[in-house]
Amino acid sequence: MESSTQTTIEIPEAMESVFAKVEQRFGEKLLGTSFFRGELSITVAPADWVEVAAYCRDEPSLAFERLDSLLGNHYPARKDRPFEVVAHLTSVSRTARLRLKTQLAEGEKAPTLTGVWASAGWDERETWEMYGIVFEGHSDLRRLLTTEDFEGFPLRKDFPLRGTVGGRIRTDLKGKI
Amino acid sequence: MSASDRDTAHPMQDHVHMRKPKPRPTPEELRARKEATRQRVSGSVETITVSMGPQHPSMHGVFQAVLDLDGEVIVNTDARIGNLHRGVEKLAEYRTYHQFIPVTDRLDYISSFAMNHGYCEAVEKLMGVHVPRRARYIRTIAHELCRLSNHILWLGVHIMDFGAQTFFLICFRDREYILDLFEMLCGARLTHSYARIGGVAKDLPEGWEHKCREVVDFLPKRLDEYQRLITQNRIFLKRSVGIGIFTVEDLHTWRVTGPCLRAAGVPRDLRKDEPYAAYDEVEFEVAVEYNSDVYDRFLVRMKEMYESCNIIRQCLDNLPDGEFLAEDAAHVLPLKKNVMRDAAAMVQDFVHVFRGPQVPKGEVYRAVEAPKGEFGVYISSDGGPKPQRLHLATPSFFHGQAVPALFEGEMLADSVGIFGSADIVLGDSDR
Amino acid sequence: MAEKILFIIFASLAVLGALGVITRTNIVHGLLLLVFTFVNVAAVFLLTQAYFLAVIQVLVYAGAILVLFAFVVMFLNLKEFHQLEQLHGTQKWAVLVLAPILLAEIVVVVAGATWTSVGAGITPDAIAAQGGNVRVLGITLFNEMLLPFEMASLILLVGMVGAIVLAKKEDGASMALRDWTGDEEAAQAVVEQEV
Amino acid sequence: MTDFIFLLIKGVLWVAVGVGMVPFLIYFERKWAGFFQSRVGPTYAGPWGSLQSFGDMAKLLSKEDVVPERADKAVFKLAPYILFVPGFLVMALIPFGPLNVDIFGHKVDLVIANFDAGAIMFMALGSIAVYGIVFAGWASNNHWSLLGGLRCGANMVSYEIAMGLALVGIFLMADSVNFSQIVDGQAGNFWNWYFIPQIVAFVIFFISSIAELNRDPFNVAEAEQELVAGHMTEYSGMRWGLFMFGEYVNMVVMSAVIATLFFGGWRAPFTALDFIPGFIWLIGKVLFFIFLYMWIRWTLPRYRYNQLMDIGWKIFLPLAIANLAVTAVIVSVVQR
Repeated sequence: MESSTQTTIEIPEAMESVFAKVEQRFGEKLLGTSFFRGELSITVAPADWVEVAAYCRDEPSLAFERLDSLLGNHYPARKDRPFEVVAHLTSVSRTARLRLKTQLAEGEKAPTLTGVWASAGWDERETWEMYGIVFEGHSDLRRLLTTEDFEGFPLRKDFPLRGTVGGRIRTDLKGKI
Repeated sequence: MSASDRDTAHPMQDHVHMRKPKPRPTPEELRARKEATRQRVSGSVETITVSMGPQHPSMHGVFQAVLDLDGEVIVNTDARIGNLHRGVEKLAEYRTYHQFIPVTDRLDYISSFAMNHGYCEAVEKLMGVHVPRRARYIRTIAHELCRLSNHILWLGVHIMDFGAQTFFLICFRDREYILDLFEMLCGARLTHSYARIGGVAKDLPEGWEHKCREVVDFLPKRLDEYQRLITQNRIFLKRSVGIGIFTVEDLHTWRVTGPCLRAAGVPRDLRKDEPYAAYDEVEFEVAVEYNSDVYDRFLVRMKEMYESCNIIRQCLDNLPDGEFLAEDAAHVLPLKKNVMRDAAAMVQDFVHVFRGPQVPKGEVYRAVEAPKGEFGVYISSDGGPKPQRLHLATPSFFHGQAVPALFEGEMLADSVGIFGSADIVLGDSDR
Repeated sequence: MAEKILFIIFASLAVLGALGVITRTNIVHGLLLLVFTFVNVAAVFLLTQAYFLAVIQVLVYAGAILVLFAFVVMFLNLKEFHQLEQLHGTQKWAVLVLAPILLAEIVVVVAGATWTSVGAGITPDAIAAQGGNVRVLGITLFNEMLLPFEMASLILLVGMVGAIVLAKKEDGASMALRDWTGDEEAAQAVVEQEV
Repeated sequence: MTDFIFLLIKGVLWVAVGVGMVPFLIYFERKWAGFFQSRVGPTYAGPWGSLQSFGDMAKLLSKEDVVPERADKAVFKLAPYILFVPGFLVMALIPFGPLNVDIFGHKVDLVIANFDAGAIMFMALGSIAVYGIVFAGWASNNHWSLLGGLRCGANMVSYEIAMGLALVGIFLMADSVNFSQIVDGQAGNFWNWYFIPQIVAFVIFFISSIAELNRDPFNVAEAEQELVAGHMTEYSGMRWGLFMFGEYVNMVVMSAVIATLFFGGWRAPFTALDFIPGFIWLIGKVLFFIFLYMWIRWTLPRYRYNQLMDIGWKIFLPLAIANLAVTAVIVSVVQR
């Protein structure tokens, strides 16, 4: 799970060129790299988030035209930076995939990817409503899946499965309505 | 299979190239035209706002599109989903990997097996389970049947979006054959839960292969019948050619996948590009069209149906013997019939039910070519029996996001057809 | 006798409807009453044996022109309409002068008219003898009244061209949004197929 | 006095037949729809489900009549009647037999109103019926309904012109605008009927009549895929039923008009078959056209609104004018 702690990684040949390219461009800015089941993950700082993504899209030899999915994650055990935003890039022309990650502290804002891929719009809205991660520069950060008056961030680990507000069976009102 | 290998040319050939539709505007022209409309109406015209959905006869499920209309032309759209949200991703974090399979049925309930399959592929990738060859073939057959049933249903509903009501019921009639096959296969018609981690739930029942072969031999004839009704229908051509054009760049940036992407001339098909199940062992052609309008999306899906029949036929021909479930005690649920007899199987069952499978730490992302588009599953595991985080990148979610962008500058009557051509199911979209 | 009673009924209904048109504040009600008025006027035409004219009255005025009125009215924002009413308040005083003059004109014209068509020898039998209502009207219109008729149509044409020119002023933006090449051809082909 | 009694009998008879047909037309429409869609249609009420429409009627009558809070109530309630009253009036103009028939020693015209300008009257009443839909759409205070009403209004105005011009060819050939005389002009065997020389006019008229009736593939006003139910969205119970009723009454009337104008009205296809009463021939022809309407409805997808207008203005109108010009030349050469 904690990708940056892995010190030695083996990168297969197919991914090597991608990794080399990104490393050559950003070098120190890559906070961590991991490789698991043929998938390459690169962790970057929130400040470099948009720059790296835009580079991956625009560099012809990388050509990650598409953002396959963008999601949030919550690691309550990690006190300093409990939140994570994960983006999966896909290159249709080269049939390759890449995972970009960034880690955020509580209340820290992430820059939006909507300027790079339009499809990040709903994904970021969902991530915001589920984790409370605010995406700076997102033009339309409304609730997407939950009701407009919903309170809380349901996908955080401290949010109970049964919910906190609406949707529960109100046993306390039994016989009154 | 190359064209020469076949007895006849592609069954679509005669129909499609008989009368090629008139030249249509290029996407650039179209975009310029849309921009002109937008500038014309911006500010100067009083618009009326209508709410298309969530209770609207042509909105698929409870999708809501709030449209601003200038006369009959849509100038602004706000898409709203979430009326069917069930918190599937939260549920996943409280269920073992096995227990989550039935929940995936409820994502895209039109093609449940594709959802089961995509999830199981992701979990198998995470666990490193090797799926037996027979199971992979069975999965391929079921997946293609699923694609057939999805496309046939889509076809009926889509043509009904243009006002032809009879076609809807004709399609439902033929979908029954496939649902019957699924009922024989796993006892359920809609929510199959047929895939298992490491294989499938049951072996093919007695006589199923024969029945399946009958259906896939018979369906192309029905598809020909559809073609005679629809493909050259003047009204359908007028309603669909040149409508809802999306450029390849737009499709990528909105993450539109599946038939909609292939209709724009991108031969992207995960069955070819990242083969799973037995797709690398069968030969088929990726259906591609080039104009990226409503009509071409229809053509792509029609071609795909012929190809699906073709794939199923090949799989039935080459169906290998052997196990239909991997023998992998750490990750795979044992067969129920063994649990009562075999001590090892009983222990295995006990462990899996009460604790869950053994999973390595790590994260995987696996996508399969579901009938509606690419269905991606992201699993992050902390080594426990339940996922630490499971994310579903479902095609309808992104299509629902992208399609309102297509609406702008189109006419109200066309919006229905464009929306239908994206093939959206709200269970898939809201999760 | 029966004819006179019917005339009084229809004429008074038409007048009442016309009064309703100008007194209703709801413009759609006014429109409906205008249709009602036109239908009653058509009925009065019927009583004078002018069947064709009656039908045309309904077809053209009540059927075609007022539907266009209905279009405009439905798109009209009634709030703005009230504001316009305030704006044009000064016209009230012009009405005080113009209305009596108009009334006087009508009285003069009406005083000179023959009141009953039957009295002038125009009976159903007489019309039938000349080949029916349509023929009589056609002969009158296209023989005796040809010049005024053509003049009227010319004036209408000028009005139409003027309206188009005025509407076209807003540069080329009023072009149809969807003008696919070959659209007409395809539609033509439909007709050819049908024929 | 006897004239009046006969008028009453004719009126009651014709209206009873016309209206009495409607429940069965709805039943047949559903049966046909079932046939086209590989299913059986209604089966439970009565023998073969034939009483289904009466069951529906009972249901509609017992339903709550909802008038939207912010609707224009007077217009909202009036609108359904505006739609279907003109339909009834047109029925009075359709001849169902020859004039001056001897019945029990009385000379009787087998038409309720032998109106001089009957065919034009039909057009005029058709244009009045539009108000039913337009005002229903407006009064509902619902954007979908408003759009439906507007579409319907524009549609009717454009197709009435093509329809009217298509009719003029018939008028020239019959040298009359009277329905009875038009039927007389088609005396003889079926090759004397006007649909052969006026085939262009017939096609224009028939297709326009589908638009006029608001049926698929031209039902852009109702268009349930786009506009929910167009002008009928806010209507419920029997008021909604009146709209449906009006639609079918208008369908009967329109079929009767087509039969009268192009297919010899009450005349038999062969003079040898004249012993069968004209009334039966007329009903048979009406049923045939109603079947055509149903067939088309359950087969074709729907045109888009502006394509519909395109066809009306750009194809049918020039075609109708050309047909009129050609007919005028031929008629003047042949007859004089």
